[in-house]
Amino acid sequence: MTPITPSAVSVQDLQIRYGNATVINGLNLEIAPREFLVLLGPSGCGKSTLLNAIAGLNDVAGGQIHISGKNVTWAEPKDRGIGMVFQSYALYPRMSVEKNLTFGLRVAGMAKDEIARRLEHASKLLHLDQLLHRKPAELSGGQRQRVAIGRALVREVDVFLFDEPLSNLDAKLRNELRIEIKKLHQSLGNTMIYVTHDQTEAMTLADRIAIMRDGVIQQLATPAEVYHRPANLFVAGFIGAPAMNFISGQITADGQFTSGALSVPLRRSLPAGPATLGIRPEHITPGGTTLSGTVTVVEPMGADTVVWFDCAGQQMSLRVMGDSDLQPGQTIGATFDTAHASLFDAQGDRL
Amino acid sequence: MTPITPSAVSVQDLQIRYGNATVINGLNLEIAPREFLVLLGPSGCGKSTLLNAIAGLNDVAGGQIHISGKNVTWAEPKDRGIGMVFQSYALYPRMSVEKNLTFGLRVAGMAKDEIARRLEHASKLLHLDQLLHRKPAELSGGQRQRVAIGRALVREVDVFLFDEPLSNLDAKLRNELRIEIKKLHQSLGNTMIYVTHDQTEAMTLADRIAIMRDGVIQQLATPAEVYHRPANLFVAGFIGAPAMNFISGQITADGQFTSGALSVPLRRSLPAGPATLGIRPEHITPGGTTLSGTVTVVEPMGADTVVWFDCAGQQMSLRVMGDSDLQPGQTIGATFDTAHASLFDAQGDRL
Amino acid sequence: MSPIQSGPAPRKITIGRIGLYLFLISMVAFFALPLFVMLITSLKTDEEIRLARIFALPASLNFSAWATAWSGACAGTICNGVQAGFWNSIQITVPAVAISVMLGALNGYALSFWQPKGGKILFALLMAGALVPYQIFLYPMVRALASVSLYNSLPGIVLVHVLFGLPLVTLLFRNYFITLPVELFKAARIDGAGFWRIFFEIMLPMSVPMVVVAAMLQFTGIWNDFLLGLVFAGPDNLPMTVQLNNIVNTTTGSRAYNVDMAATMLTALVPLSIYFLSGRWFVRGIAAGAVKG
Amino acid sequence: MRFGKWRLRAAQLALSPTWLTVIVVYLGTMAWTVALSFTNSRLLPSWDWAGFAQYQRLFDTSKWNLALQNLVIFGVLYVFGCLVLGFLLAAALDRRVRFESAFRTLFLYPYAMSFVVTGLIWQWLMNPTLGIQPTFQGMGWENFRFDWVTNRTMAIYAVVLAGIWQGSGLVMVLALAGMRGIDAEQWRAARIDGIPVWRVYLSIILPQLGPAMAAAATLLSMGVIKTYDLVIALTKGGPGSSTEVPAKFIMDNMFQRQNLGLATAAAVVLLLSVVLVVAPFRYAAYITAKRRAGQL
Amino acid sequence: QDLPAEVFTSWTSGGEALAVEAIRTEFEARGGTWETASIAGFENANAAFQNRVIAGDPPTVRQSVLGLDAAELVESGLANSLQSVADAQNWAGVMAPSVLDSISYNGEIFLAPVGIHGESWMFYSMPVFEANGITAAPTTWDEFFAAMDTLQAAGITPIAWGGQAWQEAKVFNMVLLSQVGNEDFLKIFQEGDEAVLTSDAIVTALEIFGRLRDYVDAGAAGRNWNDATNMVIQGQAGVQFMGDWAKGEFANAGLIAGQDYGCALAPASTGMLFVADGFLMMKTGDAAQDAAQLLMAEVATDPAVQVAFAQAKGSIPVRTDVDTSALDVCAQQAMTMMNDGLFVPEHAITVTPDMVGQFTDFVGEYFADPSYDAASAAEDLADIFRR
Ligand SMILES: Nc1ncnc2c1ncn2[C@@H]1O[C@H](COP(=O)(O)OP(=O)(O)OP(=O)(O)O)[C@@H](O)[C@H]1O
Ligand SMILES: Nc1ncnc2c1ncn2[C@@H]1O[C@H](COP(=O)(O)OP(=O)(O)OP(=O)(O)O)[C@@H](O)[C@H]1O
Ligand SMILES: [Mg+2]
Ligand SMILES: [Mg+2]
Repeated sequence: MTPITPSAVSVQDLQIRYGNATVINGLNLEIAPREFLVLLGPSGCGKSTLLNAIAGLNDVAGGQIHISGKNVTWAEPKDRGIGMVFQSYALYPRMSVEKNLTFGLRVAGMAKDEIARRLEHASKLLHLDQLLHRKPAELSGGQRQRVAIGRALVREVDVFLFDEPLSNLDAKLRNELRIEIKKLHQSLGNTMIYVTHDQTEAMTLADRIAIMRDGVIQQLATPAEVYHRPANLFVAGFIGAPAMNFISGQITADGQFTSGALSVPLRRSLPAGPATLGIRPEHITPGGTTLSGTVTVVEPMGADTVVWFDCAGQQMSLRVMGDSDLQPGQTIGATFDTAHASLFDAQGDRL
Repeated sequence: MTPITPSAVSVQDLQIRYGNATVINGLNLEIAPREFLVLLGPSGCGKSTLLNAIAGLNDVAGGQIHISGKNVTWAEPKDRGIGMVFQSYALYPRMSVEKNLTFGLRVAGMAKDEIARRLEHASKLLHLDQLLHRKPAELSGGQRQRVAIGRALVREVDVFLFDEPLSNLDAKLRNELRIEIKKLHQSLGNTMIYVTHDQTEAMTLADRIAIMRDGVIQQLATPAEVYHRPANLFVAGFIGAPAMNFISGQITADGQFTSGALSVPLRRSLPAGPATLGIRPEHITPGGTTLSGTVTVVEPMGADTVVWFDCAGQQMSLRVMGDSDLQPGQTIGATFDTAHASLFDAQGDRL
Repeated sequence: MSPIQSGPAPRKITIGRIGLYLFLISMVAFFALPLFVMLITSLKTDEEIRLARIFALPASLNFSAWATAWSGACAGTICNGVQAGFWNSIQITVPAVAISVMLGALNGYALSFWQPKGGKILFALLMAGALVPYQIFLYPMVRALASVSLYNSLPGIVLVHVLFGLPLVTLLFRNYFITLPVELFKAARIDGAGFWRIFFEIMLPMSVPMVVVAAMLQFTGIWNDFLLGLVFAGPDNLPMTVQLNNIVNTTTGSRAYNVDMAATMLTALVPLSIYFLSGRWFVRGIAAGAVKG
Repeated sequence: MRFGKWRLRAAQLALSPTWLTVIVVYLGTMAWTVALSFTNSRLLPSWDWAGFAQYQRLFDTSKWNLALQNLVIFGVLYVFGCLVLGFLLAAALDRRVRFESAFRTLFLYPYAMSFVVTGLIWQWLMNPTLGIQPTFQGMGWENFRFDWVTNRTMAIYAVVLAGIWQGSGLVMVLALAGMRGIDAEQWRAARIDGIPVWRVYLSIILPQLGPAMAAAATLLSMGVIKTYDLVIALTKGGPGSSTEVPAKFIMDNMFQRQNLGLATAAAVVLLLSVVLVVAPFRYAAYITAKRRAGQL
Repeated sequence: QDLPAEVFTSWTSGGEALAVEAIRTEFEARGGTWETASIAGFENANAAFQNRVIAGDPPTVRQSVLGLDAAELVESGLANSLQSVADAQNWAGVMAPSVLDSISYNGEIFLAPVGIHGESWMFYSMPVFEANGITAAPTTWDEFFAAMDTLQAAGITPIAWGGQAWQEAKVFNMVLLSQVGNEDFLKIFQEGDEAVLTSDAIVTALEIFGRLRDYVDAGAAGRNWNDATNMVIQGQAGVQFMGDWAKGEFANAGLIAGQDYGCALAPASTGMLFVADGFLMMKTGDAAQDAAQLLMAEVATDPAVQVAFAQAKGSIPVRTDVDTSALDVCAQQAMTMMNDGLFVPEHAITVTPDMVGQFTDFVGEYFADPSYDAASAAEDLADIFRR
């Protein structure tokens, strides 16, 4: 089953085992050329495993991997046309930045002037010109990060793989480098597959996000789609900070969602039964009587403020722009916009 | 110079040296009982040094430290009435959770039933009951964190010191535990001094924030005050993500701030001279003609979107609620609210 | 309110600190005493030695025993001291250390990163081999070496040392390499480097600290070896320890303790100076990963 | 099929000398030894089968039983003693003392010395007419006694003492490296908890040095079974047979007493007992490793 | 014709080397080429030598203790016969029968004897004896113990004791010989004669030997023989029982036999115990070396070489027909005894190395353990010979 328009990367029925444990079982994924795909998911869900399989660093127990239309399931990593950036950067500690960047090219026996050209291009682009003779130990975190990207860059390949490249950095640097990577993608136009478990990164960088759990892709869609129309409870809870508020209740035969005193009319008819309503904090506005409770914590974030309140024994959060004069202990009423709410069935799937 | 109402913690003319390098020189700080004070600042500014001095873990070269009215400048750490939570948690790896919590008490020769009482209290409060027999290696990051807090808790002291307790955790857990700590403070009512370089933590947790740079406190005020009325350019740039936008220009004699084509009337008369105007991204709204530029990066965060644009060669950012349909390359105009803008003089101090 | 104190705390000399230094000094005595006795004995004359006062200082500094030990003491009808063995020992030890460290590093690398089939069994057997007394290897090894005409030759004794050094060195390197991030290995694979290239250009340069540790342990072990040198080296390549034995160990002949001590110290000089000169690297190397079991 | 075929072949190729060593040298020799232990070989190997006669004689030989017993006493005390002293030395040097590197070198140098003559020196030092005893007695402590080497019941401890002198420096280096790797924040936490320094070392640091101590114990144990030079130099197995050890027993019977069959039987028994002692440990480690992996 | 010989010995110390030199000079003078391969210490030398045999690369000439030590090599056909040299040189006429016995295997001579060590010596310090009123060396054990008591009372260590099992075994042999006589001594060690082994004389010997413990200082255990000799030289101790090689130590200290120190037979000795070294000629498969071996046997037993060798090593020539005037008084006394047929081979010559080991272990154990009673010890001793 080869795709009709060749994908940059195509993963078919992939199966991966570690010893007896099957970590990925029958995964399919098509990534378009020039796409920025983010693999997002909790720790241990198999993100790195999948990425390593695409890179050719892991044994594949079944299925196929195609890159740029070629079946590379059993090809050597170097022959797959990929570059990879690791969480720990994996810079060669005894080599200078220059040697780190050109090691792969020298191994491949490339001509000297071509190596020099690529080195110059990458080091200009990443502002590494001044650092070429330093050892990795003499670089800051952000600089190491850039060298690691440079090492993928000089390979001039179509597909870049990133495995949590920012997670070792502090918050401020992470924010800065995130934007750098975004710009890099815009200027290079490569296909990028980017693993993270930081959702800000996922939201801001991705063309599409693949949300994984236990080796299975839960949803593969644009960031906005994932955020606003999560495919299931797991995705809904995983994306967004603070997390989406969930209210479990019933769908009644007369087209209402009820939970305790709360009753919300549905905009389309759905089969009756137990269900969960999900509302993001920013879609709840203070005032009104749909929800009511006691404020427990107020978190002023500067640009906005998150207010936590206790609603019929359940912690809920709402977000308002700017500061808020609400105080813990105060009772508040709130209302929400059903247009932005999500409904999930008893299995947790979106209705 | 003893304070009239005894502070929970009072630091007077503190001076700390490492070898020949003076890291802190004449620092003064008064912390009220039950206050939650956050020490915020970039790496290496002396936050940990100050905290360690208060805890008695650093030698003091000059000045005094009083805790609960007693001069403890030369007292042993254990005699200062403090508990401390470390960035790496510093749990004793080969002891069970129970032993970790009670080791200090047992060494002090406390009666068995008193130890048991405190253990029960702390483990209930922190939901550690089920974990008492595990070793730290068998705990998740959040659980370890709670044990580290528990170890401070059982000491039943008035002052808690936290040194970046959340910085080793991933984003999701960090958000959750932040709220836990806030609640803990609300229920215990201890004095807490909390070191971080994460500003979300600082903003949401603090009663007051002390922003440090090179061993000097730049501003000591409530989070709102720090965010909206930063004392100087450093504070303004340090707080807020994305950072405040700065426009350097002139204050003219006729009460205007001008920079290139931009000209903003001032609301009060200020001496003429070079100055910098600061505006937070959320106070810039698209539309209008005060500012104009080309969009470079659009970062949808889910609840809001950050738009970066190039304005007369300077990168500026604005934040809009929800999604935005702006695209990189598009030109936009924007305007801002002078009421929320800050002005700084040539020395960088707030005008 | 307590009296106001300011400025640095008065320096306290605590009981604990005094106890610490007392402990260290008594340990210095314990560790240095044998060396001290060896040194003063080597400087004594025969008459002073006959007085049998081992702690008495020599009446005068008399280095003749050292000269004798180095170049005059007899072993059989040849009176060349330990000097001939010195060169032999160098010729045996240097290649044996170099080869066993290289091979051990290679083993550790192959076992830890490539995890080939049977690797675990190989490692277990190797460790078991390290626990077997040498003596039982002698006859079959002699036979085997004789059959390939390596018996009683320099390459033969070097080979034997390499074979018996492998378990320890492999253990050190395997334990070191498993502490290195696998990403490094993966990155090199993506860069297209193969088995040998990764080893020589990335892993080996990174393991300098461990090379130092392994080389020092091996060097001491091989330099101080007596039995293997005696059996396998052959008359022309006998190491220094065998010559030392010939000087020190006599059944019906008389003994000169001053020469014995001087010869011993001369023999120990090379490993000792290596320890004194590169002790710092040794500690650093061990800290770099030998510790992690 | 994790890696491309020729690459895996490279790994196997790199390991092939070691495979050869293991199969030919270790396994081959062991098989040969086991076979010889069932023969009547005297000076030279002969294939004159004797069944279990050599084993029977071996266990009737009180000297061999004594040697095994001594090996256990020596092994346990030597390894334990080195670990304790090495740990104490490391802890002392960890306390930021002056001249640390001088102390460290001094404590480590015995490891570079061969036993041939250090044994002789220790024999002198512990000799009741030459060494430390008369010196102290001369200084007024008339009742001071330190005559281990000449005392049947104490001689094995004299061997242990000299062994500890040689081996504890290595443990010190390993332990010190381990201590330097421990998070400084644990020290701070302990100070806040008010835990005395010695208690921190005992209850907090020591348990964390497990891997370092295990590495040290492995290195030391490799030496224990081969212990020969030390005993020869120090006591020659005496007084009587009180410091006889298996390696010496094997060596004597092989090269002195023309009793190869008995020597090989002794080697086999020694090997079996080592395996019996080591196997449960390895198995336990294997099981814990599995369990831990399973939990992750 | 080149006659190369690689000579493997464990003679490495000064005096020993000098002795070997005597053979070597003559050997080379007669056209041989000498190559030394010496390893000190019997166990080390054996290890090196046996491994060379295993490898099929034996040295030309191997120093070997006379008697059963070399038996297996001879029986395995690894050695060359010297019968032709012995016949030509008339060894049977010039060597003591006990020596001849111990170089013959199944009636054929395989060893060339090079030197004999008398081992029944009691060396004593003449100044110490004189100072304590002991005028002559004691000749009975009663006299001996009386003399030792005198020394002990004077604060002198009576016996300079080398506390290593091999030394103790030699002392025990001296006591044993004094109790059972030459014939029965040989019966024990050659035949394991049950009657002698169960006789009271054995128990008495063990008792006398055990009594020696009382005259030994605290530092005796593990002591090297030369350190013990040194105690006599220094006047710290009265007597030392040792083989004649101890004379070398006295000589090194500038002491002269019969003037500064005395050499007497151990009390009540009925003969002179001896141990002897010879050259064993290994089969190398090389004709030149075979020829060299014959020359070596000839040279080593040459009368002049014999005297020079004995002089340097402190031993006794293997021939009865040499000029003894150059030898010291002790050696001359021993020669007389040899000519009188009073030489008794020690255990190393008459029993297998395995039994030597067991016997040595036994003596070491017995001496080290004062609670070991003589009767049960006699039983244990007999057991060794019953196996
Ligand atoms: N070499 C291995 N051997 C056995 N199991 C492994 C191995 N590597 C990973 N696993 C298991 O496979 C699963 C997926 O691991 P993977 O590293 O792909 O997770 P991840 O999503 O990258 O997590 P993280 O965010 O923590 O990096 C986990 O359960 C992990 O324990
Ligand atoms: N033990 C020390 N010896 C010498 N200088 C030190 C020591 N500890 C800290 N410093 C220096 O003191 C300054 C303040 O360090 P401190 O650890 O207090 O910073 P910090 O604000 O806690 O930084 P971070 O956010 O990285 O933890 C830094 O410049 C640091 O290099
Ligand atoms: Mg991962
Ligand atoms: Mg800090």
